[in-house]
Amino acid sequence: MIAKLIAKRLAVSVLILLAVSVIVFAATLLLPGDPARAILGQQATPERIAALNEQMHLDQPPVVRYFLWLGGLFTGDFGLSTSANAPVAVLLGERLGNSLVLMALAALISVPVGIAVGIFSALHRGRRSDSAVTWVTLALAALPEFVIGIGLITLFATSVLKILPAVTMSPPGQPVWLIPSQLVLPTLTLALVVAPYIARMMRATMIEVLDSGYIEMARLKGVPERRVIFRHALPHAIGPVAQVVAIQLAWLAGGVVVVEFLFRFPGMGQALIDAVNYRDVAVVQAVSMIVAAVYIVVNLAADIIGIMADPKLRSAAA
Amino acid sequence: MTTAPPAAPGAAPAPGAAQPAPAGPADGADVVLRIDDLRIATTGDAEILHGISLSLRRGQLLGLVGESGSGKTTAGLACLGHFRAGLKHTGGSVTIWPRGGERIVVQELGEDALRQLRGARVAYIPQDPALSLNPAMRVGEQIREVLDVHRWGDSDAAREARVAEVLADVGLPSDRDYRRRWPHQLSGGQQQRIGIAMAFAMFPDVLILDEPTTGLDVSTQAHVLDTIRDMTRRNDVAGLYITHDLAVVAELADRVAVMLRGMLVEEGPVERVLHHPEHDYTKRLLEAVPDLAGRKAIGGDPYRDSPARIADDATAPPLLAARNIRLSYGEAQILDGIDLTLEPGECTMLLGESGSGKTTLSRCVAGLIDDYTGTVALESAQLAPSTRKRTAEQRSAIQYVFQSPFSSLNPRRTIGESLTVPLETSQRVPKARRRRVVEEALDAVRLGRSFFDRRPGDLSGGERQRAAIARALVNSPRVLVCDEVTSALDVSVQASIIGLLRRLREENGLAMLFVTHNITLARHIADNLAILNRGRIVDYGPVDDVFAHPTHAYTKALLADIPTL
Amino acid sequence: MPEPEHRRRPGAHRLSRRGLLGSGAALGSLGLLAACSNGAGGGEHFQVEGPPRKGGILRVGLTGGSAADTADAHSPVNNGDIARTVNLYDPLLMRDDDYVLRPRLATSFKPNAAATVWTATLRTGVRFSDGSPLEPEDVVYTFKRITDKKDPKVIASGLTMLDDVVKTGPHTVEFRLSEPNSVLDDQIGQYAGGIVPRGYDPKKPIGTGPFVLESFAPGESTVLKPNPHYWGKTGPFVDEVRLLSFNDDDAVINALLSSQVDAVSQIPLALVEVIGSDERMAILNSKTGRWMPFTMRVDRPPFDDVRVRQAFRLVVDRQQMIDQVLSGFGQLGNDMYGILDPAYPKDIPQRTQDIAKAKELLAAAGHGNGLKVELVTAPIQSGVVEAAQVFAQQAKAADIDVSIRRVDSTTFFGDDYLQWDFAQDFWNSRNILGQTVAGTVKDAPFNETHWDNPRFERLAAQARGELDEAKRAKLIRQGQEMLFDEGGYIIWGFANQVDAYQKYVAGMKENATGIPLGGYNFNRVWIGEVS
Amino acid sequence: MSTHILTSDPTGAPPRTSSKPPGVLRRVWAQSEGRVGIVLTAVVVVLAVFGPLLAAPLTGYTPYQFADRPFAHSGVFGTDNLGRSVLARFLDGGRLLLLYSVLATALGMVVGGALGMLAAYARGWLDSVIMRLNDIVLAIPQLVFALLAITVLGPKGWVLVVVIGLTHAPRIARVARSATLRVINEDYIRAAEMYSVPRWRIIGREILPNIAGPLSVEAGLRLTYSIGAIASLSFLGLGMQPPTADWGLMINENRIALSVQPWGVLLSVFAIAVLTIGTNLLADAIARATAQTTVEE
Repeated sequence: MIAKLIAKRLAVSVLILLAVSVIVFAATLLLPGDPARAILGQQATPERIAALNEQMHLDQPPVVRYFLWLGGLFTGDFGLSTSANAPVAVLLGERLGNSLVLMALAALISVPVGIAVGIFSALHRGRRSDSAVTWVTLALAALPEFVIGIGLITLFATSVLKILPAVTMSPPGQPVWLIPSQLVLPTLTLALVVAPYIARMMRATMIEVLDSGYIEMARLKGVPERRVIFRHALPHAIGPVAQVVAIQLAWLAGGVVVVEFLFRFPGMGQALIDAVNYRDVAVVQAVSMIVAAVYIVVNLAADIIGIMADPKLRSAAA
Repeated sequence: MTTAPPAAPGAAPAPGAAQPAPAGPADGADVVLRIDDLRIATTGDAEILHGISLSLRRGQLLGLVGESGSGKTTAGLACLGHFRAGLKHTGGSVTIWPRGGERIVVQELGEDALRQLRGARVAYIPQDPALSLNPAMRVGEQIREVLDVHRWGDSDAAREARVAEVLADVGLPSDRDYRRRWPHQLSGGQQQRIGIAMAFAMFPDVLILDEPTTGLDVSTQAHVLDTIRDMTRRNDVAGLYITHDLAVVAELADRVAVMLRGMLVEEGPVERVLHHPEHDYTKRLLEAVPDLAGRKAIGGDPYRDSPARIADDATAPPLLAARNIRLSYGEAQILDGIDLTLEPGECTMLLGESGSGKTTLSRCVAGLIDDYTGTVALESAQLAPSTRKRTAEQRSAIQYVFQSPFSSLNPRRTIGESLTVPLETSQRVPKARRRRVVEEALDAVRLGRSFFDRRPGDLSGGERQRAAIARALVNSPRVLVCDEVTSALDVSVQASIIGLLRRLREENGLAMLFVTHNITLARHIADNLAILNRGRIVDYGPVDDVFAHPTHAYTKALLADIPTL
Repeated sequence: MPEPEHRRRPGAHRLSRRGLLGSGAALGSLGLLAACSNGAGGGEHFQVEGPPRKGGILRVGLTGGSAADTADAHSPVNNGDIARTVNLYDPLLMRDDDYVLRPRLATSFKPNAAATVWTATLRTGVRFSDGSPLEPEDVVYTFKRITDKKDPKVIASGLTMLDDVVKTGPHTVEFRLSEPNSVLDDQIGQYAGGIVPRGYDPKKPIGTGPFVLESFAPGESTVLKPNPHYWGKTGPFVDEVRLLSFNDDDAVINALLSSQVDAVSQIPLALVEVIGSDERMAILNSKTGRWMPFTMRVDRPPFDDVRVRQAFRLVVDRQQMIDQVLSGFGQLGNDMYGILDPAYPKDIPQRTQDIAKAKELLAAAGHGNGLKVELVTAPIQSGVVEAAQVFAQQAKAADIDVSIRRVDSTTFFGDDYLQWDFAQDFWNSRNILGQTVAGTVKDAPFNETHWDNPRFERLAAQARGELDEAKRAKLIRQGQEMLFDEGGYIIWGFANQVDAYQKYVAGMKENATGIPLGGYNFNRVWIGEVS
Repeated sequence: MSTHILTSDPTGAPPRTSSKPPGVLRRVWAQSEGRVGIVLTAVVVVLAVFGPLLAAPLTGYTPYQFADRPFAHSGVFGTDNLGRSVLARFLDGGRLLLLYSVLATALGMVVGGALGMLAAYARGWLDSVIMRLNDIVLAIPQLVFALLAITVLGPKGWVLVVVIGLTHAPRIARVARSATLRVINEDYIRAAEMYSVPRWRIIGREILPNIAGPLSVEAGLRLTYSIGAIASLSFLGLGMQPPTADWGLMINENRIALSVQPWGVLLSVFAIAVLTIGTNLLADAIARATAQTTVEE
């Protein structure tokens, strides 16, 4: 049954991704500008446009083009970037790596911190430390990422302390992480955006769990408080927290755009903005699909974790 | 006993000990726990326990009875030194004399000592086992945990053996497979027995049982009660049995204490209190408890049979007739060929446990569920399954009253607005007169017109249920379907609602389908009794006939298991 | 797919002349500025006088690079492409720091009397970087490649009258024209007109420039090494030049301030003073002929009425434009282009703001109750969108309601490019006739104002056929006067090129061509020693 | 983020009169979060609404006039990238942001709320269709959607409102749906069904008032995000367009000189921060105030 459940979720995910691919493809069709003309520039003679259109299957009806494109996706062929004159995969490869490093670092910091702060807050419910956490997380959760980023830049790079670089310098050809100091502020910005949500969700979940009958029962059995929290309460928070972590990770995939723009970070987000500006349709499509895929995969992972964490579903499999 | 009881810090002269002890082991060597003038208040300083004093004796069960909000659970939890969020201890003490140990004053214990007390010396059996067992832990482990945290025995094997033993004691399989089950894989009765096993695992001195059988079916309840009685005797513990059900107390307890709004109004041996109550409240309470024999006159006048019994004129179609009603969801056959008739002015009790299909059936009749097969006919007219497809007249003729008065009225709208809704859709009365009709209905349910502009939040449960009944009355129905209308209410409120329904029947000649799980109400309201079991009617006939000659094993067991005063 | 070098981002070809100034990206933030200006090294002094010192590596930070970067001699698009072209190749002629055409691979370039045939005499003893000698056939090949009908290169638009290029002797080449052109020297004296050997392969570029291509990673870095066969007398002095491509101004300035690079091209004008106040840094401020005009289509209402055009020109406070948009780094414009051209009529009185007159003209044109126009702008060059805003504000005084429509660069250079009624553009230093051919004759490839005036046309043709400089200047002046009176351009100023470099870098000179860092002439640059 | 994160723990029994709507405001004000939230929001709203009137009198310059060279330090907060008074532009820069955010939120609430309630009420295939569509829209990254829409349609006010509103709609629909599901099994809904009350009236009269709590929390949250999203788009250069004075755009225009002339950025950052914190605190306070008022147990 558990396998069936997961299989079903997987199937739904694939369907959603397919639907997203249709929408993304259709949306990019609407972008003003003619790809062949864009590629050829002034050399756009009718014959050359026709030839290129044929090569790029632009003479085919959109439906056929969609399936050709979709087929390409499955084989890892994201098409050709019109502005970079290279396969999208080559163009995005390094940038995707940079973005992933940034996101992974942010997740690595925000998830444990968020969970720890949430638990701490729930355990100190109603006390001053809890209300302090509540205020701080509420405030941070409200702030747009660029506001947090500029705040950090002002604090650590330009005005108060001048200890960290405000922008990514990325000497050409070098991976960004070779200068770790330039990762600090972008990572911190993302972490500060994400962690409050995780903390708040963790707190809310823990409080709900701590209010439940079985926690009261465990305490009335004389179970030590540590064990109450870690053995009785925490397992029940896994599912909901996995959900919110998934949402936040998915957000990272999209939210990284603004942060990359702010810190001039050579990642996928920058590539997306450039691609939209240059009408580089293949890149826009690829980035959209990557972000959507990340969203779907992390949500799927959260669902699976939720299913695995639920003994009712888990035992039903046995 | 292998564990020493926790060293009581209160052994040294302490505030609790300094007071003149009103009673102690000296008075009766068998007193195990004594509550002295216990006071508990909310953190907002509203006192909710006004000085309770009680003693528990070894091998005896004390029934602590009271209606909801009387503070009985709060008092019970105080025996474990536990106060729920928003409550605090403001005075008095709980003292425990464990076997072979020093006296313990619960209020003087530190966090650690308290923890060692709980589950070991004082055990707690909660009301709802489904909520109190950790759904993410195997049941064996949950019992084992008690032994683990209190360091029982000297080896894992010994503890495992004890788990098996105590499981066997409560009548559950003790094999490894069973211990490895998850709570959701157990029935409600089994879950509660796990709770009992957990409580007895450490051979406690005191047992606090907080409505442990509420929510269980009559027969399951009987089994669990047997187990509790047996275990209490066998282990020679002192028990505090918290309940609202006087009949259970009569069956189980040695002594009974009655609570009212945070005060103890009466305490004494069961026999004396239940049969010769001294306090007015106890008397009223006892009067409100329905009895199977129907000798009492709960909610006012004794029940008189309605003029119309099961029709002997077979030619005239019955007022309401359900024929061969079947309904299944997937594999589950919820209703399996139900035939039921109702004559004008007649009341039929549809009795069944949770899951028997009784609510489903009553909703089929009311048109709230429309995917059944079979027919529902009002007089000669066959009714459309869905209420929306029925005519306004048909809709008006059958009115349905919901179980929970807390849910059946829109909290955002005034009583008057909610009660006008049926009139709006039936168009029976012109707009200008609607308020008057609603006010009359409010009068009829003895609420009064002043309730027209109030909201459900301002009303008590009983008042809300009256308002809900009034809503059913505004269209002058011919059949009233009452779905467990009293089960969410305290026994005294239940009595008044029963009284009201009875009067309404007499005044308006209403026919009634009274759906309930409580067989003791039968003789107080119904002419006929239909016993529903797993989607089938297993016994059907005049109440007296069914009581006197139950045909189905289920009915027989039901009648045998029902606790009585 | 077509061969890779043909694929370009939208409008690539048109962008080429814009490439000088790097990408059209908006200005970035100056994050590290304050942080690094306090850094170490500020107090050191360097020996940058006296004879050039050999050795060292010059690291140059550039913006605007992309995966489409090229080392093709004839297709430079962006800043980095130009730096590569200038240092790998030589044209026949090239403008020097003072914007004077100087011989490079041609020792002379002379027209016949009718200006229909130009003869180039090639420098002797010049070798390509592969050691082969420069021969007339290479020049013929080069211009065939440039003017290839199927794939015309950047400067081809100025060479439409070029019929044939033929070898006429061991060191001479004739350029035969279909119509007179007295300024062909200006057309071929461009960095994008570098001479390449026969069989040139842009993937393995061979040229006569001071440097050879050691390695090239598009969008990332370029390494140049001295050309062992270099014919020139100056340099190169450094052992290596590295062109490093940064994402944006921010990153490149931070790289400069943290000494990751030695020189950067084009710094935001608003920050010149701040960067200049860092004692480690030197500023290279070059007056150029670069202009960012407003373009009014003279064939479309309301600008088809000359009075409206005149009114619009009169509402502009040119000094304020230069102050607000260029932070003061610029020269006043007088609605005529080609300020560096010797023939530029400097004596025509400077037009100044005159709101009353503007209102009068508008009223006369039937817009007495004010006028509402849409100005299309795009971040095609830093300062363009800003200029639009300043203009909109200034025009308010004359009851002209300018609504600014900002589009992105791609849209701007898209199908509607050159068709906008009222828009902006930018051009680099050009001589007047060259600019005229490019933008203000009927069939000019970039006739954005749709200027179509028979008399002007005649004047331009005459000037192109006139070899006498004085006479030509007179014709040019007449044409310029027409533009001054009736033209569709509002030319409010000429922007300076401002670069920055570390003070230990020697040999940087102000250069009027608008090509950054002293025209990218890295052969004369050397690294000074700590003194 | 869904509501329940911000919903505070339901401790303590609700007061008996809690069903009366006016109580909500009072209970919001009774919390320190609510008070601070109301005050912060009010301060910025007042600034945004009346600031434009004050700009010229206070600074001597309109938001579009040139006061000095770019990034000069003259005046209280110096000049911006074009030499205009930062203070004047700051005072003028909040109105559109606020207006568009409110409109976008309203649009999202109407569309999302209607879809969510409809899905929960209709159940069955309509529910499945609506929620699957929801999932699909949710999987399309918000910013990508905004980028594409703005590129296709241009950075006009209504485009911003529609794009932000529509990207909020699926999230609001989820909240509305789950809130509706929580009340849909209440017997008063069944009672209305039984009395054959028209379905639209059941949604409007029985369901809507009873999910007003979660919906108003969601509205507060979405307003917070709308402000952030529109400011972010302006910050990216895709939202408000020059020469408009707008906080997000000011950050975009002036951040180049953050270390030299920080006010052009910091004033706007500060105002946006105060506003979003204010609305978020308010949303949280509403959550606490309405957490217990749905249906009493």
